[in-house]
Amino acid sequence: MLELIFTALLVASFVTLFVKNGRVAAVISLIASLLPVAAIIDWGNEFGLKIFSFGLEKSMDFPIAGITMHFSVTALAWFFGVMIFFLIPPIMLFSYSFFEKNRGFFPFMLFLITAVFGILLASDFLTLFFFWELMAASSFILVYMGRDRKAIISYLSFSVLSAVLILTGIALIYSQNGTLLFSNVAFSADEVTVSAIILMIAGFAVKSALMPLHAWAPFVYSKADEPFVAFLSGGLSKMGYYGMFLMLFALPGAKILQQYFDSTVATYILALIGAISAFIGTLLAFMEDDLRKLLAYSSIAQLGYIAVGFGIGSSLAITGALFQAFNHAFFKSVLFLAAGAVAYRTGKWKISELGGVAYKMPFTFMAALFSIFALAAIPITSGFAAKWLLYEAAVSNKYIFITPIMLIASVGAFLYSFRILYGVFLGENRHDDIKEAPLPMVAGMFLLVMPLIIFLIFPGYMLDMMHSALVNAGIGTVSHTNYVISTGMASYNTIAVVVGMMIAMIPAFLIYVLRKHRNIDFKDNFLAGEPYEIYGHISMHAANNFYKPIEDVLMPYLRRGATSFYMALYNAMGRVSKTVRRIYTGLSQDYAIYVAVFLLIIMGWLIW
Amino acid sequence: MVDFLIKIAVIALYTTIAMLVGILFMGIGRKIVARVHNRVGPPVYQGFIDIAKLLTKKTNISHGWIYDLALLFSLTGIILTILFLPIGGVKLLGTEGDAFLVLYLLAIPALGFALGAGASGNPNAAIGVMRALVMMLSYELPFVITMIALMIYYDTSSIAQIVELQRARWAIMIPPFMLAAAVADMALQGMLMEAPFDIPTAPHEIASGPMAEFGGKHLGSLMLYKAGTIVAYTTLFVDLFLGGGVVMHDGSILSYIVNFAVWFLLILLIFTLSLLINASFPRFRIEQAFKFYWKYEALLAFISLIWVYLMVIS
Amino acid sequence: MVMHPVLMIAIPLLSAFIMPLIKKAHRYFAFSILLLNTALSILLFAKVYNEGALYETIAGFSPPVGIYLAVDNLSALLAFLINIFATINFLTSRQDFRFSMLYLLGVAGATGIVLTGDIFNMFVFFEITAVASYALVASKKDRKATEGAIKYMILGSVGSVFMLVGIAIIYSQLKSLNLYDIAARISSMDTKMMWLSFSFLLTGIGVEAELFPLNGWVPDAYEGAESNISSFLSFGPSKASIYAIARLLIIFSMSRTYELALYLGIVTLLVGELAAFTQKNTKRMLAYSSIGQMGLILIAFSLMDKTSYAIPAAFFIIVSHASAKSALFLLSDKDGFGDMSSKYAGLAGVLSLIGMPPLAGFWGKWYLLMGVADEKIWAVAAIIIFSAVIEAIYFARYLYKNMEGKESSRNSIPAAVMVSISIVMGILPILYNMAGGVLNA
Amino acid sequence: MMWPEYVTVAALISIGLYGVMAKKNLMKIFIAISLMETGVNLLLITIGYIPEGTAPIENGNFVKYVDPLPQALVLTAIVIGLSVTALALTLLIRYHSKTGTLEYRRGMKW
Amino acid sequence: MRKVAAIVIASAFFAILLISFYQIPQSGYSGSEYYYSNPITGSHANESVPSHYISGTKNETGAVNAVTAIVVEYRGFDTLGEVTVLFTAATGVAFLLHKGKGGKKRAEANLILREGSKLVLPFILLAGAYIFIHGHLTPGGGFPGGAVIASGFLLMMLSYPKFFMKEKPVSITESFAGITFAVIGLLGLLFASSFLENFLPLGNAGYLLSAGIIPVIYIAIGFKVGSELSSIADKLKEVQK
Repeated sequence: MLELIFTALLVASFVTLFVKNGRVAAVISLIASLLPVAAIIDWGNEFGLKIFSFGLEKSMDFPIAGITMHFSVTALAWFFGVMIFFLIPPIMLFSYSFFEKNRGFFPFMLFLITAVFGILLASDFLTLFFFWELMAASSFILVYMGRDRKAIISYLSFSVLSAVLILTGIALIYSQNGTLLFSNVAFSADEVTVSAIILMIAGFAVKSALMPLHAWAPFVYSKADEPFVAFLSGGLSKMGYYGMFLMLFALPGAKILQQYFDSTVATYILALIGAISAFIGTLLAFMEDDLRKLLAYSSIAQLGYIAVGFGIGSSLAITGALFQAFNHAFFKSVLFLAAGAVAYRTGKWKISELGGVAYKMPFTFMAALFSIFALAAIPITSGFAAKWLLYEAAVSNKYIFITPIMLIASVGAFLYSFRILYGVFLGENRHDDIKEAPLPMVAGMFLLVMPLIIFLIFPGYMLDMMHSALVNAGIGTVSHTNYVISTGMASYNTIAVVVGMMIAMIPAFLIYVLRKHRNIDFKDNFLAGEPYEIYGHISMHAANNFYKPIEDVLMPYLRRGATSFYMALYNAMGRVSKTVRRIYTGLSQDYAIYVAVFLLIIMGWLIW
Repeated sequence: MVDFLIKIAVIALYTTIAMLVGILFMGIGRKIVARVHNRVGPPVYQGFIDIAKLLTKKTNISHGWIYDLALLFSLTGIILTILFLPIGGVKLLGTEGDAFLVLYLLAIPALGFALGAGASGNPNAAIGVMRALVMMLSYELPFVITMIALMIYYDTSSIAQIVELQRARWAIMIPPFMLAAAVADMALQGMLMEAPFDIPTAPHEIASGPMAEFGGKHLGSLMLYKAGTIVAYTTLFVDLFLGGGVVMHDGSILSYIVNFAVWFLLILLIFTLSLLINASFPRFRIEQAFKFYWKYEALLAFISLIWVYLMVIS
Repeated sequence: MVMHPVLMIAIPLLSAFIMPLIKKAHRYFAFSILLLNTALSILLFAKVYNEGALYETIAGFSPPVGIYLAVDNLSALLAFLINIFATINFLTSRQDFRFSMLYLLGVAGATGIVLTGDIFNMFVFFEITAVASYALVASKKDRKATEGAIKYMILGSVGSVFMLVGIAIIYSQLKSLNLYDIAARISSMDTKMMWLSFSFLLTGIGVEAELFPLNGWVPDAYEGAESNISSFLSFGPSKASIYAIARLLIIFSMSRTYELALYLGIVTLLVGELAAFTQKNTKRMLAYSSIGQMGLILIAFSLMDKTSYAIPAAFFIIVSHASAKSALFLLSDKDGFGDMSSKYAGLAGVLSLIGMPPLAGFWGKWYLLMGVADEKIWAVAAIIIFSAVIEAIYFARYLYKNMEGKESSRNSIPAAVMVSISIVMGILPILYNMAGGVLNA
Repeated sequence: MMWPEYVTVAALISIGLYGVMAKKNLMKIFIAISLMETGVNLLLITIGYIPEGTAPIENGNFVKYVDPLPQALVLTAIVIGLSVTALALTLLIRYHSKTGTLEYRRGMKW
Repeated sequence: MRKVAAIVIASAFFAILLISFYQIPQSGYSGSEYYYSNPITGSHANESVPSHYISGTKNETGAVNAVTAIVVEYRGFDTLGEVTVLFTAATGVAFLLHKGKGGKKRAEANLILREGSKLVLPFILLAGAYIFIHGHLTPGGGFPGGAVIASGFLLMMLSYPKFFMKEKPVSITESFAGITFAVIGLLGLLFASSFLENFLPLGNAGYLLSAGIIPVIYIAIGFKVGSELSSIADKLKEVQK
């Protein structure tokens, strides 16, 4: 039954490979992408999402001759599956009208889904790594279609880096334990295991764009097709954290690290890295003019919080981290899709060139607005609950460096949120000729907004969903009801907030309705009734270099970043390679000399 | 059910009082500044007059529903914030949320305000909003650090809890928190947009920035929002450092009145302080303000934080 | 059934002799012969896999006296690989009948190197392959091709002389030329002479096997030759000779030889990858990268005595390199992937070389790092990681450069087929078991 | 130990090697290579030789034969060397017709 | 600079080679340390390989010339390869050189040379034929014989500038010779047990019609070498301008 899902996905991907028409391919892949969703829903009966069941088996051993691949679904995998697979059908719906022609997005997307499904189900390292590489390969091909030099080079090299790091880690673990099954692997606090854990976490961190290893993200996010980028940022980046969770808590690597260094220094460093990437990512985000790059940096920032949660490692923190991961999966996908929809209509990416789109594309704007609220963690959006948990955890552990950084980073989130809202959607109306995005796109975006609304008032449901995962990993859960989360330090009651908001809204509402008003075009008002044509040449839109002053202050410090470091490394390697190639002088005499000298040398080395 | 209604009533009462106090403070503020400038200045009740006039204006113009969001969000947000702050030791919803919640609630009106300003399509408004947000980024850092210092010291993040724990002595009595309070006060200066930090609404540069396009009921609600912010921020400061002005702990009617009076005096004190600074300083440029907060303020705040941390762990 | 490995050598030679008589249909004739050879190699492998290592005496004299062929799993597999790739590659030949003759002879020689069990016989087959390759490289009839061929020829001749010296020294000590006889009695040899002969032989074979200081000819010959000839070089002679080096290592199975091979492999890997890193000319870049891959294979072989992962690792790297790199060479006659099949070939080839599943390169990487971790040689692991990243970077650049293709390469279909072989090998890790207990001297 | 032969062998090989390493003219380089090959052939013969041995051809009365195997090998080696030389000459003719010289020009590099 | 380095390296080489050759023993080949072991059975023989050749040639192959026996029988596979190398080289030469127009005018050789060469050509060919036919009895064999034949044709080329080998007969000859060799090998596989194995009666050693397939193969080799060498010479002659 499980094989059937895999085969169905693969078959679908091969079918779509030969379908030229994008619509047909979209329909096929939409149907195919519902299969894993069905599987997730079915497994939900065990892990806390009871909808219906058709009795899908939980585990499978798939022997390819010589090697057996072990699959079994765990609570953790299930939770990440909910997070990831529910993204895909809306994205497919979106791409139904995004791609007129099938340029290869659909087949490799389905391939990618297969790979992710395999990763989540894998219960031994070989299977995990096999599907991990499959994921890397197919996502690389999707990036390759973006046809951008930097994106291609950086993505491939970083994928390979992560792959090799992970593989080395796996090999070390294997050499220690002699088994690859998660269930049989038993860590011991020796330097081999510890280095294995660190290597693998570094490898996973690449995929989840943690700060020193994030350099590929801006290029890739800004050049590939939006639906894919939405999935890349929303879904694939979580796979890295799945791996980290696996290493740190499911196979208790965190304990091992703690024993080995007999302090929490290693995990503390992870948390610090997460906080720093949240901070720097935010700063870079609100100085960015390319909408997609902005979203890319904001992804880096938002993903940083998850790392902080894992680094802190208390039940609060991990709950918050998983919650944050879930939210990010959805709102960031919506934002990327909205960007795609805007570009689909206007064909522009630069924020300074856009403006006033909201008047023409109100539904897109609403979807974007809501997910921006979630992104900026405005209270009663589910985004706030996640961040709140993280702050509570950080403060209760007295992390005096990390907490302020996190908080200020999330304040910075307001800045780029407003940048998006004003620069793209509000302000001067520059696009009179466009109309609302096609229905499938809007539908896709609103489907993705739904979960955010659901967990807005009842964060407790979310905590229930991750309950068994946390318990299996031996981490306590946070005490909560459906709408009250209470920690040792304080409690957060969504109902109270909602009721309070109702009350607080009364006067504003009264003022709003009691006094009539009429709508006029802003030009009349601002220009005091003068004809607009006179001022037609001046821009009413102040979106260009929006944060110039603060940019002038900060840029000198941010210029020497990781990316420039990698560029320097790249150039240095280039020089080295040029010098190395000098060996091949093109003179056979020199080559003969090499031969003779080599012979003499190895003779000497062997004999004496 | 009944006590629920009672609670609703108390909430309504306190918010109304708070808003009135805020409007009053606006007048007081203008009076004090005028006196310092050796002018006569408007009467103390000027604020009431302005708001009443604006709200009763016949001609209200709007730029569409996003523009109206400013009205709704700002007023709603600020009232909601006040609900979560203990006023004179009375916790309306104070136990249901904590300092982080308050921080984020304070962002709601700002964001709604910004939305409206953006929708108004006035470049000055956009610039003003930009400055406001940058100011926010600037002053939040030191303020947050001091708040974390308090949280670590009292090992709670709930403001109500912090107020409770200051029964014995106010936080400001404790050496590190003197420093912290000083820092927080400067942050407060920024929050209240008083000089030298009145950059976002710099009337002579950018035509009072975000509010450039507003008029009628929108502007009125924004003034209400301004009044609310004065109360909210000063109250936050008082709750954090001055024990919320709680002096009597027996649940008698008298204690409520006394505490309320003390609270009123304290926030008046804080507000006056910031007004005096405002009246006697020129305006910073935005990047100067940013540097000021992120260099010196943040440094001092951090010193106090480490100090507290050492106190706690020892 | 009677399966004689010698047929795989004799039939191509015979058909090469016949070729001048049937100039008309030479291409079909040669192609059918190659197909027949492939079929034979499959049968041979089946036989060996079922019945264990196979020894065939020639001229009916017991081995040390006469020559004999010794076929084990790995050599059968390699023979299969060489022949099938030769078959596919031959589809792209467009020259006259002499080209087909030389091609057949070259393939026969490479097969002979893999199959034979006699060191002098191996030398002779080396010469057949080498001479055929010189002629083939020069077949492009322009200055670059000639120059590359001449360099190849000079180094190759020097190498063969050294190899002969090594053989002579061994013979002077043991009075025997049979590989396994030598391996059995190597201990009775004076150690100094043993090292001397080893170093001479290593140098001689190393020239063909593209080891680092000996591979000066590689970039020029690969650049000068026709694209299908570069492809032939990269799956034929080089693979056969790296296998010969592996046999050499087993014969002189001393820890120092393995150590030396490890160092050689590392140096070759680093030099190759670094040299490829900034190379603009596609064919040169591919040539340098093949040097790197040979180093990787040698590293794998040099772990033979320590871990059982070494041989599968080497085998899968050989498969991936032979298929993917040859395909890329085939595509390199035009820059740019024009049509679908060349796109597929290029992408899949690069992914295989980088080691992505479900391609053969993945298993190579997997087993190699497993073996390295077994031995806990961190330096090697670090170097492999480093080189993998370098490789990824320049292959990404290669892909980007070839993204926009106006006209499509003539060889795209054969290239696609070659890469598909890598995929097939990749999704059959059963070959791990096959290549498992291989190469027992 | 037969000094003259071995010294000759060593000399031939080293001189040939010197030629390959030092000479500019391709013709000379290939001459040097065939020098080396000659040296190796001599080496093989010398290895096979034993003092006062005769050619290994059976004729009734038994005498001490030299080792026949190296001679067979030398036969092969000679032919191989010959064929390589022939091909080399061909390439040189081609090179000369392309560049008009046999002096080694540095063409492809790096 | 290069020369100095080359001299240094070469002399170092010289030294190394001398040192290594110093170790080579000259105690003949029949010492017990040379006793070989059969890799297939693993059994240890009590003779060395060369002494086996010396003692076994006559009754195993029926030839008296041990070298010939080794070249054609014991290590016949090498010889096949060797012939193939030569064939490859000839093919390569023909493949790489376009057929030129007879080269530049050269002076006619003088009368004596022309007539003389015409006169001695048959005898040269005869001598070559003799050499490779008696390969299993006397020193010599296919390769020397072929070389002699080729030298005859070379003589003709020298004396007659116009003289050139017809391509077709030459290539047919060498093909047939090669085919003969390979086919005999395969016949051995067919009639006897293994490739190149003798399947003809040995006859009694010392006579012309003896030693099974050796003379046949040697004749084939002789034709092959002769035709190939002369064709190579022919090609090289025609191209030069």
